[in-house]
Amino acid sequence: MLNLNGEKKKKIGAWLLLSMIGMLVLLPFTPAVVMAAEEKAAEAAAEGDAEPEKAKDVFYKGPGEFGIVSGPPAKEMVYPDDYGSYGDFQSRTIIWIANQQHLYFGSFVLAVPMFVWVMELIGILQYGKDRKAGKKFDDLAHEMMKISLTAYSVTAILGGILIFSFLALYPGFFRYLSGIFRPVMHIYALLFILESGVLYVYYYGWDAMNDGDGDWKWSHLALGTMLNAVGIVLMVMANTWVSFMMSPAGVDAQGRFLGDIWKVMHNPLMVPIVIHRILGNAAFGGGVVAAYAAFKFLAAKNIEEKGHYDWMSYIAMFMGILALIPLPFAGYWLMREIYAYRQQMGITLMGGLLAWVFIMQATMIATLFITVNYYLFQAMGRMPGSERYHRYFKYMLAILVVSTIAWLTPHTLVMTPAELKAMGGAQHPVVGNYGVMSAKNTAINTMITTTCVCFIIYQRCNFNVKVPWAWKGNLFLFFLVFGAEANIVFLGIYGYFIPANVRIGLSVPQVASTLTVLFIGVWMNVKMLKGAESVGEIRWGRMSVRGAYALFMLAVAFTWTMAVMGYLRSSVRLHWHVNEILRDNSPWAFTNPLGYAGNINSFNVLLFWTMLLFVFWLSALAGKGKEKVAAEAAAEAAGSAVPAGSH
Amino acid sequence: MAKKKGAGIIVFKVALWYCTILGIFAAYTNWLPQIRGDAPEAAVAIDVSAVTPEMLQEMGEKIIYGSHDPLGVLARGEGPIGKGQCPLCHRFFMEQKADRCPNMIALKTEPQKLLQVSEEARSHERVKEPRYEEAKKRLADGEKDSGIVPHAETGGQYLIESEYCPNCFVVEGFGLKGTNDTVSPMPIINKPPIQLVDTEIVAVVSYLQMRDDPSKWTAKDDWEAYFGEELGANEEDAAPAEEKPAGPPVALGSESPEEIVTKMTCYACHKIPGISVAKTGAIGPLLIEGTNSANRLKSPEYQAAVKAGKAHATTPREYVIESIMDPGAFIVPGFADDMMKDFKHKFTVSGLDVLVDYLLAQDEAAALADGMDRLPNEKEGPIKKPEAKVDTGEAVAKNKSMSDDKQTVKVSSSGVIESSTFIGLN
Amino acid sequence: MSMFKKKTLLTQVLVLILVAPVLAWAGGGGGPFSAGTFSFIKVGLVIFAIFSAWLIKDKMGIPLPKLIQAPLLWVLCYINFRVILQPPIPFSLLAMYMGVCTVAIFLYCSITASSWEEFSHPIAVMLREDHGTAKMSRYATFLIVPGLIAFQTYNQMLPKFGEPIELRTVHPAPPASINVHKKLVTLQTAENPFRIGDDGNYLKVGDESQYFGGNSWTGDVPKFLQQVREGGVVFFGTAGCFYCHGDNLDGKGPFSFAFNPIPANFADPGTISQLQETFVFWRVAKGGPDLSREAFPWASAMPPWEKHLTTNEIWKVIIFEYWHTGFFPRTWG
Amino acid sequence: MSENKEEQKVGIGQKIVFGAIMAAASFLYYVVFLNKSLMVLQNLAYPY
Repeated sequence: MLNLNGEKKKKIGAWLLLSMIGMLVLLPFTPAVVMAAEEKAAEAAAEGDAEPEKAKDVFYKGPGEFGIVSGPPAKEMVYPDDYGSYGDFQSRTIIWIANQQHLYFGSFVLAVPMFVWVMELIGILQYGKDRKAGKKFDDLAHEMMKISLTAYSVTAILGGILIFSFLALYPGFFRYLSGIFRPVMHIYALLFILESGVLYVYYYGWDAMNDGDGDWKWSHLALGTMLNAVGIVLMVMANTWVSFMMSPAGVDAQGRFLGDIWKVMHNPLMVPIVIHRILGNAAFGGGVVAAYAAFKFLAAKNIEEKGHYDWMSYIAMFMGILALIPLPFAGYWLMREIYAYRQQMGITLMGGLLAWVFIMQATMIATLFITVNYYLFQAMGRMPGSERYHRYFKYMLAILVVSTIAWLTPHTLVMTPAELKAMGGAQHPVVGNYGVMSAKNTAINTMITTTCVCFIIYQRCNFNVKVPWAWKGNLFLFFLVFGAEANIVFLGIYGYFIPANVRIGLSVPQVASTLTVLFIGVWMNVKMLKGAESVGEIRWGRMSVRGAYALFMLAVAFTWTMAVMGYLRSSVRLHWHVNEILRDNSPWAFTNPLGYAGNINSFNVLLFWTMLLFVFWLSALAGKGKEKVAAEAAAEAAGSAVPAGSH
Repeated sequence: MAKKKGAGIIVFKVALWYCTILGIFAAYTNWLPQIRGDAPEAAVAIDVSAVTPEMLQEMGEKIIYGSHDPLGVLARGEGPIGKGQCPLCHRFFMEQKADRCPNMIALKTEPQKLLQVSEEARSHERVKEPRYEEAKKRLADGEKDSGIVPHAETGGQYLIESEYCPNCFVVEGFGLKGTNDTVSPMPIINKPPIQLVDTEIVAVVSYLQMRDDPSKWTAKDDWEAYFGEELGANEEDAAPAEEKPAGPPVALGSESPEEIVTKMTCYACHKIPGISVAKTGAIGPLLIEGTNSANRLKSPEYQAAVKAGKAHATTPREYVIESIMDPGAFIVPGFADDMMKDFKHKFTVSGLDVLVDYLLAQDEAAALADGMDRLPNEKEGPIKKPEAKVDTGEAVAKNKSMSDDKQTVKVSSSGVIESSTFIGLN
Repeated sequence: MSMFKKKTLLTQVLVLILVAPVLAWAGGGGGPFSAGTFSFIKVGLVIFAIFSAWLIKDKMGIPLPKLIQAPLLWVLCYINFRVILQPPIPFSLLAMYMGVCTVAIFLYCSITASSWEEFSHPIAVMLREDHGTAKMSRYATFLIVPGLIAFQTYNQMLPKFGEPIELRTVHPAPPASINVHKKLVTLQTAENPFRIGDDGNYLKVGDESQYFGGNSWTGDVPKFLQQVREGGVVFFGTAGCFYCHGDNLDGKGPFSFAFNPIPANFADPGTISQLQETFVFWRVAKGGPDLSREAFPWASAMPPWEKHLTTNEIWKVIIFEYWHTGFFPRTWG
Repeated sequence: MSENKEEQKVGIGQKIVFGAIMAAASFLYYVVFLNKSLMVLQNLAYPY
């Protein structure tokens, strides 16, 4: 293929290619620049003729924030003229399913390149030290990319289906929204083409550009960077539509576009939603890849293959969890921004109509954490030396279960009159204590702390600590964890004795205690493991079947949580298409009850995984011939030492 | 375990596992309490001339709480939150937990002390606060979101203003953090998301005013004084007027006093100068309120009723309104508490205005011109002196037949009814 | 080995002692030491269970396989939530807790390879092996399990006459005013005419605490206690409230068990202490028949006492009830 | 958590002293530093 000999030539070629692609990236923006100039000219011309009508922005409220009206007002939607339907079926449910599927695949295709990028980078860095390990990471990245490639076309197809269902079912709404976003629509389309181009070059150039840790490999990584950059820009643009629907800006109270598309895109909730979604995508992608690897692990014919997929599933799971941990904080931030934008909206979420959804969310998060711990317990089964810690597992499990029970106890109990009579009142004197926020914060922080401890044990379980101050370190860790937990419980109990406004503030030191354990604890542990003596290598491929099933559980929980939170985010608009601008006048303007949402979510998740199975099957077909090679490589890799940096 | 198994059986197993998990999740969501959030009905403009203050109050209650039994809703552990969403932030009952905005509690706990003052009472104080003057100065160019310049003069106008322009005056300590109480957390009520129409806002204010004392109602006048236009005038996209509901007749503002008197059958008991059908009524006092109302207000009997907390009127106009809306508040000496109590359901705001204006315009001269005179049992005595004495016991006719629609009023030479049959009451 | 085991036990007991106050607090719903001995009995039971498990398993050498541990644990959890946790929790909550416990016990049994082996091996043997015991237990299982399912199905199909789940309003909104003995009582503003202090003036709510615990039966007692005494006469004599509401005003009178809902327990901080005196007055005077719509379908068997008592007697008995239970009426101040 | 054989050399007294120091340090860190400062940052009273 590329037969460029000589270091210099290689370098020049690599940089040339890179700069060319860099130019390509800028290409989609040229029409925008041209158009902006045109618009300015048109404005100037208009000014000459007559005073253009000015109107006030709904969100940007500085003294000079008047925009020139440059779009029609939001038409009042009329049923059935502006809506379509297929018989008695809820149109919005069709849109819901189409959206959710597109989003799942979209998230997956955007998340996988992020992983692949990290994996490839680790591979290149490792290559210099340990060729085998480097190749192992590189192969992993390559395999992940292969899955993503098939999923990419499915995403495009689903996007098409989504647009067609919008046109068929919500033509009025779609016309309005596309009218607002007209200035950037073509950029979006062009970026999509660019994304495809970069993706194909990136994937098909993988082997050709693979020279270990040479310049071609770095160029390839740069392509990966670009792929991610384009992907994120694409996601941000798609997100602006959604956040505009929640918190419109850049239009006036009648919904007329005020000429500044940046204000429309940079609406109040755009940044927190984007951050939340990037993290969510990463966690979700980790979950999906872990499930894929777990499936391959189960289906593997020999121990080498098993070892490879065991290792892959661990890495993917770990990356997913890494993204999951900051996710609640991004969620807090989003929630705060929502409160700042419209208090109304925040209250609807937390205390009003949608409050029960948060009970469901609590269930999902409890499931996630218990599953992660259980997986780690199972994963330790393949690590020699972990037997020392087996007897602690049951206590950790007990703590998790007690926390779960406290967290799941609802404040409002469902009961029959006879039960009410037996209980002597609407609140139970004992269990009632667990229905309040104080107990719930304590429970979740305890769960995260326990997970941290579990991970610390996982890190060290096949090593004997050799540093001379090991006993001090151990005592330090003990007091760190014990102190944090004591503090969390103390703050939880203390919360019962103080007024509500102070109690809300207690959650901050509680979370801070948890984070202390997470960061200082893991850091201390890593320090202590320096120069530690290994008890035995990790026996990849020897993980129990239950661990694989735990990974499936994790993946389903991720997908389901995404679905339920999507329902929440979308429902908070209540009866508005575009919040406070475009009212939903269709017969489906109501907010569906949680049970209905649960059914649709389960259906969506099932549909997604069925389609994903098809995707996996396709990629397996494509790779049939190469499988042998891959298996050999995996065999090689499984036999080799796995660097400590991998976990 | 799964060493020698084909991919097919593994796919099947994994699929089974997926379905189990998803089934459990879905079942759990279905098991949790189900709440369906219905879209609020689009605002329907109401023909103000066809609404009574009572109806406005009820409408206001419904807008605020979404129910006519907010305490019941509260006791069920739910939030009584209507379209206006007020109770999310304002506290209307002690049982409620809302402290984001000033509370609206109108309860007196101890007779000696007024611990909780109603919003109605407080509103009058607010416009007098020096901070209100400051706000006026600060916002002389109009508040930036609503464009309104604060200019409320009465408590009622203040209440109206705060709905259209929450930033015009922020109660001390309730502003957004860091704005030094110049920015209110409250949304502008006539704009999305709440988007009440003018009449609905008047209804909410009506509810606040009438909550502890129905005679404090001034909402409509306040609105009209504040905006300097007629309520409902600019709601051109008002829904077509609802079909006239079947039920008791309602006095409308478009009708003449004569028509109202006929419709409400006032003439069965009262004589009213200038009304052709009302020349014979002899159960209630002669309605020359231009003369009577002022006298009655001053009378010791009325003052006693005020002290007893039954009557509340301070002006002749209020007195007349009170006498129609709440006939039991004060009984003219010499008469029995016989007047029907349901007029408050039968008058529209403007219909009442028409009748009250007319009654206040009548005085002794008008009565004389029409050849009418007071009944013998009226304390003031006849306008024309001297007059025949009449047995008061007979004057108070008790004979009320509930079934007959016709009235056969026979009048004796001395003006005493011998038998009278009232229009059927429903 | 035994040294090691002892150490384990010692740690367990130590941890329990440390955790005991927290557990007691969580279990008793009050301060750690004021919650009474009940919580300590519970903690003691837990210690005893662990101790006896250790005794049986490690000291006496009787193996306790996971297959037996699992149902045992499940039953213990069930006993804990169904019997030990008092008052009984509603079924919905019990189902949730037991669901979590079931999952947790399964996770516990499968937490390590060895424990999973220990748990699943007997089952596998039973399903696979072809010798006597395995066969017998297999047949037994295949008889018992479908039998249980059939029984459960039968139970579900049986027509039930249980009460429907209703979120009943225990304290419905009172009317604005009521008419008692031809006198209008405005519930918002009315006050108890017998709430009179030593100086003959109205006694502010809260100030009556000075009379709490006083003996109202001696000759020379303050005015307030005299009213209490007369209220007591109404409670135990004239009206006989105690038949239902109990000698200790705890809703456990001799007739109480005949009623659904049970008579109000005045000693519970959730009843009269949450209500205005006038609310109580309304309930006493008008009884169940005057309850508003939302209080149904769970009406009250309380008779309208205005037909048997004078207004004054009603006010006095209310004074007595608050005095006896030591609660203050709710005020809006 | 102590599985290291070398640890046996460390005397129990030494351990107790270090443990006490660590306990005090963790108390100071969590209660005095973390709780107090974070509550103060939020303008909330935190009475002990």
